[in-house]
Amino acid sequence: MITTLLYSMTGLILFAMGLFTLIIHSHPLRKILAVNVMSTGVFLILVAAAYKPLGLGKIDPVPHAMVLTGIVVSVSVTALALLLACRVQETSNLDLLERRKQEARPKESNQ
Amino acid sequence: MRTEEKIITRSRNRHKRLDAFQRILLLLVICLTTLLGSIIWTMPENPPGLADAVALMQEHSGVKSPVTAVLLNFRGYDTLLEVMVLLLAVIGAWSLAKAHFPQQEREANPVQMGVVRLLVPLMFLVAAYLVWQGSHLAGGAFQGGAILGAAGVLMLVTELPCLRAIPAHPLRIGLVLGPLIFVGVALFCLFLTGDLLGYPEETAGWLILLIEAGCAISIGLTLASLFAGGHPEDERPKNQEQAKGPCKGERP
Amino acid sequence: MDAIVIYSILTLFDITLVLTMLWLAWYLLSTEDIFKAVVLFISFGLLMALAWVRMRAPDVALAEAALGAGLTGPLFLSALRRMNRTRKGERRLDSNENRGKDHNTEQEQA
Amino acid sequence: MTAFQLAAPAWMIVPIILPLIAGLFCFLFNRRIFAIALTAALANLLGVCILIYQLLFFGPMRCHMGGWQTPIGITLRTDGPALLMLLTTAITGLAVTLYARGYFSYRILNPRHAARHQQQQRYFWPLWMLLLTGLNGLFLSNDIFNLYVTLELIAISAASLAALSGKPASQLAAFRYLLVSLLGSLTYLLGVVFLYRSCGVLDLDLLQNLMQNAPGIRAALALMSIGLLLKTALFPLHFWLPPAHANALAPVSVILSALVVKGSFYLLFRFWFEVFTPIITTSALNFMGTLGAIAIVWGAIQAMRQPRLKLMVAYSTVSQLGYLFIAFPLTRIDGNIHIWGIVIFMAMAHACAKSAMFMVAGTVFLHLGHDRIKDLNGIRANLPITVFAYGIAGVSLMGLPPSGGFIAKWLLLSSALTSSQWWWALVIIVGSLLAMIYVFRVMSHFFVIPEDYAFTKPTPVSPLMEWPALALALISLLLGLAASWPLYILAQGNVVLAQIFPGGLP
Repeated sequence: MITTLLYSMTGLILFAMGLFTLIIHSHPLRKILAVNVMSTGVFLILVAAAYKPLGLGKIDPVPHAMVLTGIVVSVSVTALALLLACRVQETSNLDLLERRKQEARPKESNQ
Repeated sequence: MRTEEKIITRSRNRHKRLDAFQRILLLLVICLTTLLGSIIWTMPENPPGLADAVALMQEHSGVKSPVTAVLLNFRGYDTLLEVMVLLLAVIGAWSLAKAHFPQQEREANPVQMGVVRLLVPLMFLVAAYLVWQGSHLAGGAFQGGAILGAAGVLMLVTELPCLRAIPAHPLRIGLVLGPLIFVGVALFCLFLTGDLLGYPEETAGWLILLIEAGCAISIGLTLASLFAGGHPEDERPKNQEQAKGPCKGERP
Repeated sequence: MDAIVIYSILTLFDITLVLTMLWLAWYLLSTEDIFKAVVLFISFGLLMALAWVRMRAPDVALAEAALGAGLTGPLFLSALRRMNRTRKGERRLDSNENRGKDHNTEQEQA
Repeated sequence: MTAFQLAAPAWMIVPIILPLIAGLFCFLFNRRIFAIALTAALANLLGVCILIYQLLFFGPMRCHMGGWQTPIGITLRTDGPALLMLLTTAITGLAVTLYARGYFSYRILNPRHAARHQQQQRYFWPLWMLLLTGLNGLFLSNDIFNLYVTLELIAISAASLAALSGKPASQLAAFRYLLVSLLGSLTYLLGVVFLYRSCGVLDLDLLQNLMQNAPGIRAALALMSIGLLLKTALFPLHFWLPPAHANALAPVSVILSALVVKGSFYLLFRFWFEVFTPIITTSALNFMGTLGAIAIVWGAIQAMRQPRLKLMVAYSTVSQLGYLFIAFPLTRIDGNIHIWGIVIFMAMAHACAKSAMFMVAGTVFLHLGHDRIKDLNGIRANLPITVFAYGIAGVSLMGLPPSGGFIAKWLLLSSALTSSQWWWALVIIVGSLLAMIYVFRVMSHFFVIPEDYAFTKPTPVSPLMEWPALALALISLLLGLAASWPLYILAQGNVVLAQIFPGGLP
């Protein structure tokens, strides 16, 4: 059972590392990377629990199905989050530019 | 922009030293990990599971691979909702921005074109094979769909001119094809057996294959659309041509 | 005897794999360069696929290999490129070359 | 055709599958989207009514998806609390559907941004229908992993909806909202993993039987609770809520504030008071109560200080969510009698009143082009129905009789006093007073007409924007008069309540 334990602990450490990075770093891409690492950690714990060495009984397929579901969900969420991060940057840059323009000619600005 | 710039430079030149908040956080995270780790350590050696229950019902599921049986038969409802999650991601992405294509036509790199010509048909074949073998070995709709999606990404990276002109409506049909087939089969089963997704035992294998094929196509398109990063060019309200309001995401 | 040898080789493999994964994860999460982090993330995904194979989960391994390396990586890379392009575009806009074109900032109702 | 008898459990899938199909069609078609969505919302309400009828005449039910029994299959189930939440969702959802129609058509009339507004409307409908699917699935599901999938469904659609307005502030808020939701889902999933390793099953009924005080299960409960608290925005974890709710489009704010936070709260509450009850300690309950109390006061103070109407309403959500948590410590001594009644009442009243408030805020914003509270003077002259709706919804938020909010707070107060925990009663009263201040602060601006006020010709606001708000406000007001009816539904199949009131509630 050393294998299960080893991989479970790895998953846990990955989760913790992702959590720490998610909170302290400000760059959006790094935050998304951190979430991905976290989710990988969770999946690893789940699959490690189902592991049985060859010849020592059946492998539980339910966690595998759950992880498969989870991976696909995490990819789609990652894609959406990345797009949103890009939009945040694009719109906020343009917004700042617009605001500076308005500051430059305050008389004409009308909310 | 100054503040943005500052934030960026600050994150660039981040020193290795941590400030007080980060230290406390680090301590907390380490404590949490240790606690959870010790709990995992003390857990029973052979965790209980559903392996036997699944094995018992395997022969009634219509497929030989246990993972596919769980995914599309025993817990098919989960998978139905999950296919909807994928579709939702595309709807969300389309609502955010327009797909990015370079303005001027670019002559495709011959090497790239060669790679695409060689690889894309091969990937289609592999995807079809993965969907087919999903009933008895590793593979299935998600893996096949992922390969299809990768093929789509390859074509998008090459910036094939034909991709620019893909009309929105057929693309939308392709995106909802898998979910529609899934829901259709589920309701069909409801009529036949009185249970949502309660396949009749003798046709279960074929129905699952049908769902998998449809979902693989939709998942492939979904992933490629997500990579394209926005809605297609002509996704614009029909009767408002005179109001040439710029679409969001349009950039000079 | 044979079983013990195989067992210890496997355990050795496990430990190497796990340590590499942890090191990679730490490196990709702490490196300054985002591009490097993304590339490391792709290789991390490939190692994960190896780990899934080791856990006797071939379905998951296939999905991880195709999605993790084939899709998540390019997604991150294209997002990174788009962000860098925005920053450049902003500079261009800043020098008032394209004043007429920044139309999607008009204040909107609600 | 066993599936179509009225007693068949297969009716349970109607509130899930109908919005799902409607969402697909809304995405597929270009025209008649509103007709599809409205049909789905109406049919959803009808389906929920059938389920309530079933509950009253045949008792709580289980529906096994695909015909597979519990250890390997997924089970849906109906009971009193779930159905009341479904009913609230269906009624609020119908009103939001109508309101959104009026809102978008009004905005499309403005020729300057017609294309953009049309595009927003184009994507609003499929996202909203799929969000409804997720919510209904959450209330009905009886399987912890399936609940994770519904949580993801809700998270993605809610974040996309929050980003729909396209303004920079809303995009940033939506990004943060998405990340927080993801973090919450992942923490929840880690809890599921611990639970599956300890118990080996995913069904809530089976888990309830296997419940024991093992470290793995305690860790699972803690992780799942943290994940759900993050999504419910209880006090220290509420930082993401006000920007996300206040910067979204008005119909979206309604959905997020009235329905989405209730979903994760309902789940949390069900875990604590149904599944994991044997291992819950009094100190944990007190901890939740304390956080709730801080949330009440803090949210109300923040709401009083906000310069904008929508931000005020958003902070009021933070405050009102606190009342749901203050119910936690009152249960042990009270023997679980009132608790479901209190919480469901509070959730229903808040959902109706808060949606009315956000609708009012949206209408005012469209009408004036801003929602700065100090410049709202005299709006009563132009939007009388809307202002009336605001007043009634405010009554419910303050907890004055005969509103639903009053009944919930009265139940809370009485259990606090009978269990001699007077300090919670104090918090409830202080919270109500603070709510009174922030509601009246806006109201005074509505009614005071300054002397030099120029009466402009009122721009016609679609009746679809005014009447749904009024209807919801009236429902939240009349909920107090019809209080026995929801409590009667709640008593069905609830063993404790059924013993206390054998013939239904007086």
